Amino acid sequence: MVEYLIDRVGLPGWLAWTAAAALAAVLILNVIAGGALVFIWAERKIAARIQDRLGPTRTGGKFGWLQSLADGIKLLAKEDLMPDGADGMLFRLAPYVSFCASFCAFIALPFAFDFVGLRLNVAVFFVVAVLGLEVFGVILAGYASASKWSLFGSMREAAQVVSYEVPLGMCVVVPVMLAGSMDMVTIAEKQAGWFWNWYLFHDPFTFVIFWVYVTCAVASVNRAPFDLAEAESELVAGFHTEYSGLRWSFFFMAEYGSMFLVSAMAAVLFLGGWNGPVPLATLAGLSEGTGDTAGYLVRLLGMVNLLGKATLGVLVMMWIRWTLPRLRIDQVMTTCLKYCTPIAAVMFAGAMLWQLFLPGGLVPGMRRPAGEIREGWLEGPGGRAAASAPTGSGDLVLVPAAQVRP
Amino acid sequence: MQVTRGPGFLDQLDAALPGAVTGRNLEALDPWIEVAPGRIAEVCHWLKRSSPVRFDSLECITAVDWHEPDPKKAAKVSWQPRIELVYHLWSTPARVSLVLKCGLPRWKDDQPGSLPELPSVTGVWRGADWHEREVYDLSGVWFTGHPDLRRILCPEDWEGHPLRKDYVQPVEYHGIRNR
Amino acid sequence: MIGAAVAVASTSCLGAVVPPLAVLDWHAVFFMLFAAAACGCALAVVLADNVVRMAFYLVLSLGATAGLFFLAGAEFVGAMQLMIYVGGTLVLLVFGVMLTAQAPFVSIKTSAGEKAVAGLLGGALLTLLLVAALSVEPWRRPGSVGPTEPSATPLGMALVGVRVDEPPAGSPAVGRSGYLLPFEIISVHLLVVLVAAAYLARAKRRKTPRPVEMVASVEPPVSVAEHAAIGREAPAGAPARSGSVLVGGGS
Amino acid sequence: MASILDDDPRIIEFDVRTDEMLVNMGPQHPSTHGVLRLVLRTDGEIVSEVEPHIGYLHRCAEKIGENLTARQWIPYTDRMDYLAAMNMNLGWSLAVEKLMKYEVSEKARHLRVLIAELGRIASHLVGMGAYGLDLGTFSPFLYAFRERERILDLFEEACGARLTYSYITVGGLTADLPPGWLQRCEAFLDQFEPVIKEYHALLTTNAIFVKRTANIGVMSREMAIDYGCSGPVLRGSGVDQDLRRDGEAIYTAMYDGYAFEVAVMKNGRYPRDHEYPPVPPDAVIGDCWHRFFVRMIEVVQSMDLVRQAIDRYSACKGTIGEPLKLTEKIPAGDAYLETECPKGQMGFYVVGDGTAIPWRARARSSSFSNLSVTADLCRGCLIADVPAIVGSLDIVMGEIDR
Repeated sequence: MVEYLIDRVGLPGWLAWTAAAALAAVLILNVIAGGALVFIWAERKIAARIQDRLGPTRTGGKFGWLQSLADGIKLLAKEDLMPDGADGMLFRLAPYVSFCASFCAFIALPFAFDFVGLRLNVAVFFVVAVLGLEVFGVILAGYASASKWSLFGSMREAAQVVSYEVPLGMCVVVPVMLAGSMDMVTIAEKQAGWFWNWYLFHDPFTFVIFWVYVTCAVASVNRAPFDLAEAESELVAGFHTEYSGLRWSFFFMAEYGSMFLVSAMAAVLFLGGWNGPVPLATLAGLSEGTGDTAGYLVRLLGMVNLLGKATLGVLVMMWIRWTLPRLRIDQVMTTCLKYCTPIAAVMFAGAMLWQLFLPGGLVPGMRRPAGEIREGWLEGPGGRAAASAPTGSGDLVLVPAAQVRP
Repeated sequence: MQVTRGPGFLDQLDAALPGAVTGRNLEALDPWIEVAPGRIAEVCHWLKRSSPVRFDSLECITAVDWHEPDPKKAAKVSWQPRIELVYHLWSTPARVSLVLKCGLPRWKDDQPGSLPELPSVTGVWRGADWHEREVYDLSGVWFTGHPDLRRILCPEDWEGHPLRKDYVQPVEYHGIRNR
Repeated sequence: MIGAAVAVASTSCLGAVVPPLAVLDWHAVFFMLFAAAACGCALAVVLADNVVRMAFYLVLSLGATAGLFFLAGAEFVGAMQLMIYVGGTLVLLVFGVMLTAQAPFVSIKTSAGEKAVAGLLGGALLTLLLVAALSVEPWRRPGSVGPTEPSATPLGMALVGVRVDEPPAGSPAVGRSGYLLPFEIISVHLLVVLVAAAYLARAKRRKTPRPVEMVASVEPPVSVAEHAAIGREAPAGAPARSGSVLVGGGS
Repeated sequence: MASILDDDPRIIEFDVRTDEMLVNMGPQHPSTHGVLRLVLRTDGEIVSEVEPHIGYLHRCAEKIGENLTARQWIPYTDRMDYLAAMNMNLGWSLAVEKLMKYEVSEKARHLRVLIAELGRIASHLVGMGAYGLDLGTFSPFLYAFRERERILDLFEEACGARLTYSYITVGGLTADLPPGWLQRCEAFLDQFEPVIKEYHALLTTNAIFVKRTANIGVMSREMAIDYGCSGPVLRGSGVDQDLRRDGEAIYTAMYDGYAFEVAVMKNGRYPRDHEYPPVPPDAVIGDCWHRFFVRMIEVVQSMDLVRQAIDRYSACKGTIGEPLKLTEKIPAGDAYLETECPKGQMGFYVVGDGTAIPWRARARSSSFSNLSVTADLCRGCLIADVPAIVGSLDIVMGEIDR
């Protein structure tokens, strides 16, 4: 796009870059923020249906589809309260810390082939790291509110999120290991084709670890049954007890942003990313890699695929929330440290061994050869790493240290 | 079911704690025995631990204020002015109930304002704790030996004991007009 | 902490070469932005009184440093910086502050003498770093560092024993298994540290003392003499109201 | 002597000591069921001491009772346990009737059983739904209210009110049932019966629910009796006592000829337990789970009683009789009567002096006694267990504070 702006429109380089970056930023921000509004509406409707109610029906005509907007206006009009003993600066900043962390992570999230804000070669790691920052806003909020309930909420959040990062990281590493890359675009690309190419169905271990990932993801974004930080029956409202109006809604947006993010992560890491269950485009002879209109259309289809999968994930989280009671804090920690972490570790080892001994899977020919799509930086003929790869085959493979040692 | 074991049971009580039981009415709707105020805790302890029918549960403590504030009417009443404490006991194994009554002077040493005293039965039934606090709060009876006797339903700085017949509602409480 | 902050600030200042505004280079703009944020917040860490605010500024400072890493193409290091320092260390720090929040520790006042010593130390460190940095020949000219390459995969490879640095023939490094040994040593070391920390945190404590429950059926019969005592004094079975039911009581 | 405590699994041995904190749970708190205030002394997440403070809903009901005639006080009993106001009306009416040695007609007796048992279902539905709320699941609450609404509709048809009925009164009931009511009641029961399975799926047998309630807040039978607990709280501890069977003659006579089994675990089994999900292995008698489960069983038991009452009531000819005049004099003397209300044994004590106005009207509230256990039950538990324990006692502040 930058090239297009420079070549066709004739903008100077810096302006072209600025315009392109601004466009991408505006797109991501608005899609996610708009998405959060839609999800809030969806949550209300789904909760209502699960509970045998109707939910919003009036605002905006049918289905109350403007309810979130009306809520937003109401929140804008609300008085912005701050407790007397609160640490003013931190109290005001905390929601934005959470919000920024949650939304920042979308930079590295690919929505389709090449539809990515910034293609990082450590995208998976980046997303997990940035998502971990969200907790900081919550902790600050809890501390700065000068309320004991808030403090409890944020202590729980800190303990919980820091703990759950361990199994979550292990779950995330498995697709990384299978793909041989931390680049989310590459990981998704490697699952192209029919749905059995998805890492979910790669081997029994990945199938199990996907569910561990789901558990940890729900826990790390503080959704029921792990929503201890805001457990309303125990801690009034947890860390956001003292928040009102717009500031409170920023926490809310951050929560929905994170929900969407971990769902999209699940889609990319385990569910084939933007590749549908049936490779329609490939069957029709189209490729997403081309720069022409057809290529764009295929990518657009891929984006719909990914958004659909991510939305499904969010809906499942809502379903869980309105069905299950809440766990207790020690049970949450037990789930993490006694179940999720060991299971993830064993599954990680299992997936590794499977990859070593059965790289083709049980049914030969069903899986595409692993090296077909390599990391982008290896593809170029002049790539330094490619030339220096120890096996000389142009593909980096694991070489046991014993073989290197004379 | 009520205590129907007749005098035998009460004789045992008399024998164990002579002089503690000062009266009885076994023909009333709820048969009751009257206990000397100072010995209520002993009697309760016996009833719970040593009696053939173990009254292991205290259901209720009620204070009835027999007092007529209107002097004209007071001249005509047939009863003695007093505070009557009524203990309703229940025996879970035998499924029978028993009522203890205890007459107390309305004020200790006839000094208005100083509460009449009576031993606490919290050592016998732990459930008595709150019941005694309630009686103290609303009817103004001091239970000696209660671990934490303070108001329970009214605010801690409330004045007077509302269920006394001569209770006068304060005009205002912390700037809030009551009447 | 002050020393660390100054060190962070000085590293961030390193090589902040201001380009002429005519050629607006976004890279440089972001560099300056992040560097200024890192330095400013590092200073704020030094000057703030409140521990949690310090932690917050440190988050910003370290986050900005991570941004610098990203700008330099060291994405892996940047993400590491975010995950370990911002997401891990500082969260634990604030967590610790909240758990043990007591007024004297939340607010830290530095005396003038401490400030002078810290300034001296920090200044010395800064000078040392600046001298060291400026002595590196290629760093003196802007733009002399070549285009960056993705860093994660070679890094990972190196850690599991693959040589990616192509040692020249005849060098003693040929045939050695890269950074595998140091990596393993550090891993085991960290494990030892974790186990030790867990062990140290386990102060031996007895169980919560609880008042004895009064169980009617198993209590021995009480004599008549004891009857008289009941009700006159605090009942033995009832829980004491204050103090004694509190948890703990030292190890 | 303290052997049951030594290996008490609720006592958590913890290592890192944090600052003690005093936290006010309530009187404005989502899970304190109204205006209960609990002062918690916490060490991190562990509650070392709980002190309940009550009285925020005190309305001097007993003092008011000394200034009104016996029937005039009926609306005030409504406002005690406002979730089961019918049962409160019944308790006071029976106590006054006991003092007056009055006996209601046969038809009124069956109608009272019918209404009281419907009231019990309505109350247990709230107790069950709100307990889910205490444990963080919202949906069962609304399911419970959906069913409760239908009971309230029936009550509304019968007496015109949905919350504070004053329907059962001294000397009978204020009105007979409207035509078609029994059919609608049966229709409700038919619709409600299969729904109970859903509650069992969402709560009773739900793994998280069991984890949160089993072996939490264990109350020994001695402790329950010692504190004067009653109702499902007492039966949850394994004490076989239900005043509908064991109470005073005037009350048990009401249930003469009705077949029901007391919902209590005997020899490790609940009555008719093949109809209910099995008791989870973690649950021990006297814990929150059993208290909850007893309520669930009582809902079915009450439905059964309602069906029996419908049969008997429709077989009765004649009228339900005439309630006493508002200014009817009550004899001198005193009478105390406890009835089995949904929350426990509600006792009313009435002292008459020969005038129409009782000399003393006293309400012994079951929740009052049940709540007084909190301090002992919650010692050493986690913060999240406090709502779980208080919720399992199923208290109503209107009844406690009166």
